[in-house]
Amino acid sequence: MKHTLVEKIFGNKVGHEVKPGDIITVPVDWCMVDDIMAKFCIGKFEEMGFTKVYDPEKIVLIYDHFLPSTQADDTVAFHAGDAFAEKYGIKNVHRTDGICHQLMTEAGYVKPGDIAFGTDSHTVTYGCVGAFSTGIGYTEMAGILGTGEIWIKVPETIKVQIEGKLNEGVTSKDVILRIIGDLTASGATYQALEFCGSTVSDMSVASRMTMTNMAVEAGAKCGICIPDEKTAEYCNIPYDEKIKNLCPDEGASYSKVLTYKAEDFVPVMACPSLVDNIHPVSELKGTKVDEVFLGSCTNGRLEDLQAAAAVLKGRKKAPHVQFIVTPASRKVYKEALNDGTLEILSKAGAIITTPGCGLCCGRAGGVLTDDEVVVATNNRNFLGRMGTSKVKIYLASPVMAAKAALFGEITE
Amino acid sequence: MSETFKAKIWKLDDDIDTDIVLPTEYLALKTVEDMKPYAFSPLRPELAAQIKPGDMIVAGKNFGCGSSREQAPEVVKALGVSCIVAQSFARIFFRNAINNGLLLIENPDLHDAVKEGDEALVTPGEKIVVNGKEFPIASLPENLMEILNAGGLVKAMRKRNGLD
Amino acid sequence: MGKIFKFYKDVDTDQIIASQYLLFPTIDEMKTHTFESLNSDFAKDVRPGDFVVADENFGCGSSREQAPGVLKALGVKAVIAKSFARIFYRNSINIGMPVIVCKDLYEAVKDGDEMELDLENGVIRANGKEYSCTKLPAKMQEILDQGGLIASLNREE
Amino acid sequence: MGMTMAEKIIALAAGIEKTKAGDIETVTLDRLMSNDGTTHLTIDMYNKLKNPHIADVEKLVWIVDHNIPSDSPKTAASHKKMRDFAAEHGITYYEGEGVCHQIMMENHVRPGELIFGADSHTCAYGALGAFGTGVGCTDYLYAMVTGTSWLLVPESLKFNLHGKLREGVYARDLILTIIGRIGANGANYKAMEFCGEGLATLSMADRISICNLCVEAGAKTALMEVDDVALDYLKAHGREPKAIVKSDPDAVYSETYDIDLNEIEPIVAKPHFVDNVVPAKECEGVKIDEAFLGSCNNGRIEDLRVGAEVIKGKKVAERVRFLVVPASRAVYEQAMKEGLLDIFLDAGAIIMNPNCSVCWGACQGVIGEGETLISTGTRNFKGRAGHKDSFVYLASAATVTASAIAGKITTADRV
Repeated sequence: MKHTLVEKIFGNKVGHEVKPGDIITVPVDWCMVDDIMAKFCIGKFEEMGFTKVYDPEKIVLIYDHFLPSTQADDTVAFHAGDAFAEKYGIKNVHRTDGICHQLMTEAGYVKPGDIAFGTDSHTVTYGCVGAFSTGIGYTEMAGILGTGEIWIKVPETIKVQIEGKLNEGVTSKDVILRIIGDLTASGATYQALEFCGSTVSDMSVASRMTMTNMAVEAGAKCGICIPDEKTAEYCNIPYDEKIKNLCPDEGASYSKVLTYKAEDFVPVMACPSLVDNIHPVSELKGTKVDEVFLGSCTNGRLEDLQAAAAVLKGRKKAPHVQFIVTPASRKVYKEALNDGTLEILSKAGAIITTPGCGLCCGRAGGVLTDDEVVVATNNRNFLGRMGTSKVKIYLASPVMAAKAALFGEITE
Repeated sequence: MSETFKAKIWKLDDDIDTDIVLPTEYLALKTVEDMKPYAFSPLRPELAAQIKPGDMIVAGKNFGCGSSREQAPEVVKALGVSCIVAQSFARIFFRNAINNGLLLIENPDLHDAVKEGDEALVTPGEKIVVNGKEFPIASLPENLMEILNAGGLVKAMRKRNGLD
Repeated sequence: MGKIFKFYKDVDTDQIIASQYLLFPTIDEMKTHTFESLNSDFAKDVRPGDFVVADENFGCGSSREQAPGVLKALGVKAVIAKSFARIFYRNSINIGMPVIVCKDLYEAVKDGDEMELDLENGVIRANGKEYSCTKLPAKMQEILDQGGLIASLNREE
Repeated sequence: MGMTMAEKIIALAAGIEKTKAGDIETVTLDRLMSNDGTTHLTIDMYNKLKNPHIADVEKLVWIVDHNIPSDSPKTAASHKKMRDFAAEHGITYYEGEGVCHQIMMENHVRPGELIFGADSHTCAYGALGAFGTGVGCTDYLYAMVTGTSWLLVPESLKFNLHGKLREGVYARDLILTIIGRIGANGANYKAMEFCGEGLATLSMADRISICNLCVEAGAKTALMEVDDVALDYLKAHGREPKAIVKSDPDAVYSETYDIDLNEIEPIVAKPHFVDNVVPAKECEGVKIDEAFLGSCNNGRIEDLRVGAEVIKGKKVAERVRFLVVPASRAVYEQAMKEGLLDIFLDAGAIIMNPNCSVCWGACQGVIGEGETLISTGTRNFKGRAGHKDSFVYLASAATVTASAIAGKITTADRV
C-alpha cells in the first residue's frame, strides 16, 4: 500500500501499516506545555493520580504568553511550572527565550519523523521539519505526561502542490493565506495538509514554518513539509537515508489535491474577521491603518524582520501609526541585532518589544480599541482577538505589513 | 447516554471560534466559574446570562475553531449546556469537549431547520425531534464513548491508575 | 455628620488608586478600586459625606489627579490629615475637594467614629470635642470657594 | 537679601525683579509636558470647557510612555484619544519613544525654564538648571488654556556636595542616602538645591538621577547649578539656555546640608518606603523573583554600561526575570551600537522597548503575590509593581544587576 507522509510517520512509530480512519495509539516524542495552560495541565495530571512523568527529557515547558507579565496573577503560571519541573525532574524549561513554536524546532527538540503534541493549536508548526505535530487540550496533555501515549485517528491527507517561482514581494504568507481562502476555515478539518512541489522546496525552513503554522486555520490536524537537506541543516542532523525515506509514496491516495502555479500568487490579506476572508492587497489599498504588528510564531523570524527592514531602510514609518516589532525568540532578536536589521527597524520608528506571543494573544504588545485598524503578520484575525470586537484585523505578510507602516495605509 | 432529554435551543452561526467562546484575556481567571460570565462575550455579551442549565446550542459548521484552549468546552459545560449540535466541529474543540464529558452531536440539517427558542427532544445516538420533525443522529466511535461514559478523561485515567 | 475612615502615615497615591486603573476611561470606572490594597471594602462602605482621616504626609508619591478624583467621586467630603504631600494637596483644591490640616484630630478618633466639619469656622467636632484646623491660604480658599480651578476658568471666559 | 535659584526662576517666569519664599506668584510656563497617565482626563475636561483653546501649542509636549505598547482596550482608548487630539491640534507628540523625562531632557528642557509636567518626577529637569514640577491634570489644563499658573514660592534646602563617589558607588546611592536622612516628607513644598565642588564630579546621568528622585522626599523641585557639564550636554543636543541662574551668596535657605561623597556606600531602600534605606549589605541574601534595570531614574546609557560591565560573561539566575529597559530610543540605539544589548541577551536578560515598564507597575513585568523585585525605578510603595502583597527594593544599576545574577540581593563586588 502507498502512503502519504503522515501515514508513513505513524506507520514507522507503531510498526505496522496504517490507513486513514484507523484509530491507533502512538508513542509521543515531544510534549510542549506553554505557560497559559501549565497550571491547568498540572492540576489535571495530579487529579489523574500520576506520580511521575513518562519521560522528563521529552517534556518542554515554555513561558511565552505571559511575558512580559501584565497582570498581578500572570506570574502564578511561572511558579506553577517551576514547581512541576522541579518535582518531576524536567530540565527543558524556557523562561524568557521566546515563543514556544519557534523554540520547539529552533532549540533542537523536534526532528523529522517525530510525533509531537502541544497545549496550543499552533503546535502544527513543527510539520515544517517533517514531523507530525498537533495541538491538544490540557487534560489530554496531562494524560500523555503520565502515559507517554495518545490515541489518534489517522487523518486523510490533502496534497497541496505548488510549482515554480514566486513573484517578487510574494511570500509564503501570501501562499498559505490564499490556500486557506480556497479551502475555507474548515476545509481541512481532521485532515493533514501536505505541502510539496518545487516552490516549497525552494523555501527556507522559516518560510515553511509560516505555512505549517497556519494549517490549523483551515481546520487541519497537521501541516507538513517533506524534509530535505535544508531541513537537516536547520535541525543540525545528517541528511541520511532515514530522512530521505520521509517522503510520500508515489501514488499515495489523497482526499484532495490542490495544484497551484507559483506565479499566480499575489500579495493578499485575510480581512476582518475570518482567516478565510482573503482579498488581494490591490482591492484593499488605501485602507487607513492605526497599527502594524510584525511578529508571532507565524512571521517573527529573522527573514521576516529582514523583509520588513528591506522596505523600511532609511525611511520612517507614517506619523501616528504604531509599528510594533516582536521577534519570535531570543536567538532571532540577537541575529537581527547583529546583522543591523533591528537598527533599521528602530530608526524607522518601530517599537521593538521583548520576544513572546505579544499582541497575537491579545494580552500585551499593542492591544487596540473600537474602530482601530491593524495590519498584523500573525495567524488569527478573530473577533476580539487583539482588543475589542470592533477592532479590524488584517493578516498580511511582513512585506505588506512594512508597507502599511510606511504609508499609514494598506499599500500594494 | 441514551436517555431522551428536552432542551431549549440557542442558535449560533458558522465558525464560532474559541476567542468567541472565551476571549484570551479571561483564560487566566482562577476558576471556570469566574470565566462563565464572559462566554461568547465578543459576539453576544448577554448570552452567558441567558443560558440556563439543560439548554442546548445549535450551530453551523466548524464550531470551536481556533486555539486549543480547553477552557472553551469547560466554560460551555459549566454553563450547564446539555449538548452542542453543529454541522461540524473543529477537531481540538471536539477532543477537548469529549475529554470533559460534554456531548457533541454532528448533524447537517438541524441548524437550518430550527430557530432560537425552539424546544428539542434529544435522544443521544439516535435522533433529535424539533417542531415535530425528526433528525437522525449517529453515535460516537467506541473509544470516545468509553471516555464519555467514564465521565471524561480525568476519570478514565484515575481508573487506569487504580484510584477509582 | 459623616463616618471616619482612618488611615496611617505616608499613605501614597498608589494605595489610593493603583497604576493599573489609571488609564481607565473615566474616574467613575476607577473609583471602585479606591484604597483597594489597604481596605478592599472602602469603595463599597464609604457614603457621600464621609471623611478620610490620616496621619502625616497623606498623598505622597505621584502626581496622579485620579487620587483625589476617586475620593471625590465616592463622595468623600474632605480629607483631614496632619500634613499632605504637596501635589495631592494642590490637586484636591483644584478639583474642589477640601483637604484640611488638623494636628490633633488623628490621635483623638478611631476608625468608624462620626465627625462634623464646619469649614467656615475651621472647626471639626467629633466625640463631643472640638478641634481647630489650619486655615487654607487665601489663594486656595478662593479656588475652593468657586468650586475648583476649572470653574474659575469657565467663569473668567 | 539675595535669591535662591528657585526664586530667580520663578521671578523670571513672573516677569518681576524679586520674589521670596512664601509669596504666591502668577507665572507664565515655558513648557508643559503630559503623558498617558492622565492626559485622557485632561482632554475630557478640555472638551467640557465653555470656550476651549490652547494658549500656545508650541509649549505642549505629549508623551505616551506608561502603558506602551498598550495592554488592554481601555488603555488603547486612552491612547487613541491622546493621539487624535495631538494630531488635530498639532501638539508635539511622542509615542513609544521612551520615558517622558528622558525625552524631555534629550529634546526640550533648557536652563532657566519653568516647566509643569503632569508627572511627579518632572523635578528631574533641575539637572539642567530648569524648575520642573509635577502637577495634576486640572493644573495642567489651566496652564494649557491660559499659559499661566500660580505658584507658592518654595523655601530651599541646600545640599553642599564635597569630594567624589568611590568606585562602585553611584549617584543613586547618594540620593537614596539623602532621602533616608531627611525623610519622605523632609522636603515637602521645598526646593532641593545641589551645589559644591562635588557636583562637578557627577555626570549628567548622575544629576538627572539625583534630581528625579527628589520628589520622594516631597520636594516641589530640584535644582543644580548649570556648569560646563550641563552646557556640553545642552550643546550636544542642539539647544541654548533660556537663562543661566545662580543663587546669590546671601540667598536664604531653610536648611543647609554638607554631604561628603566619599562616605556614601551602596544603599538599598527596603519595602515599602523610599526613605526606608539601609546599607545594601544588610539586605544580602534576600531572594528575588525579578530585577529591573531602567526607568527615568536609571535607564540611561551610563546605567546600562554599569549593568553590562557587571553581567558580561555571566548569567541571570535561572528563575529570575531580569528586565532591561532603556529610557529612550536614543539610549536603546546607543546600547545597540556599543554591544550592550548583545551582552544582556547572552546573559539571559529580557530587553524591552523604552517605556516606564514595571517602575509604574502596570503593563510590563508586573509581579505577583509574594514576589520580590529589586529595581532601579523610583518607588517601592506597597503594590507599586503589581500584587498588593509583593515587595520592591530600590538600588543602583550595579546592585540590581548583581542581584539578578545571584538570584538574591547582593552587591557587584560579590558576583
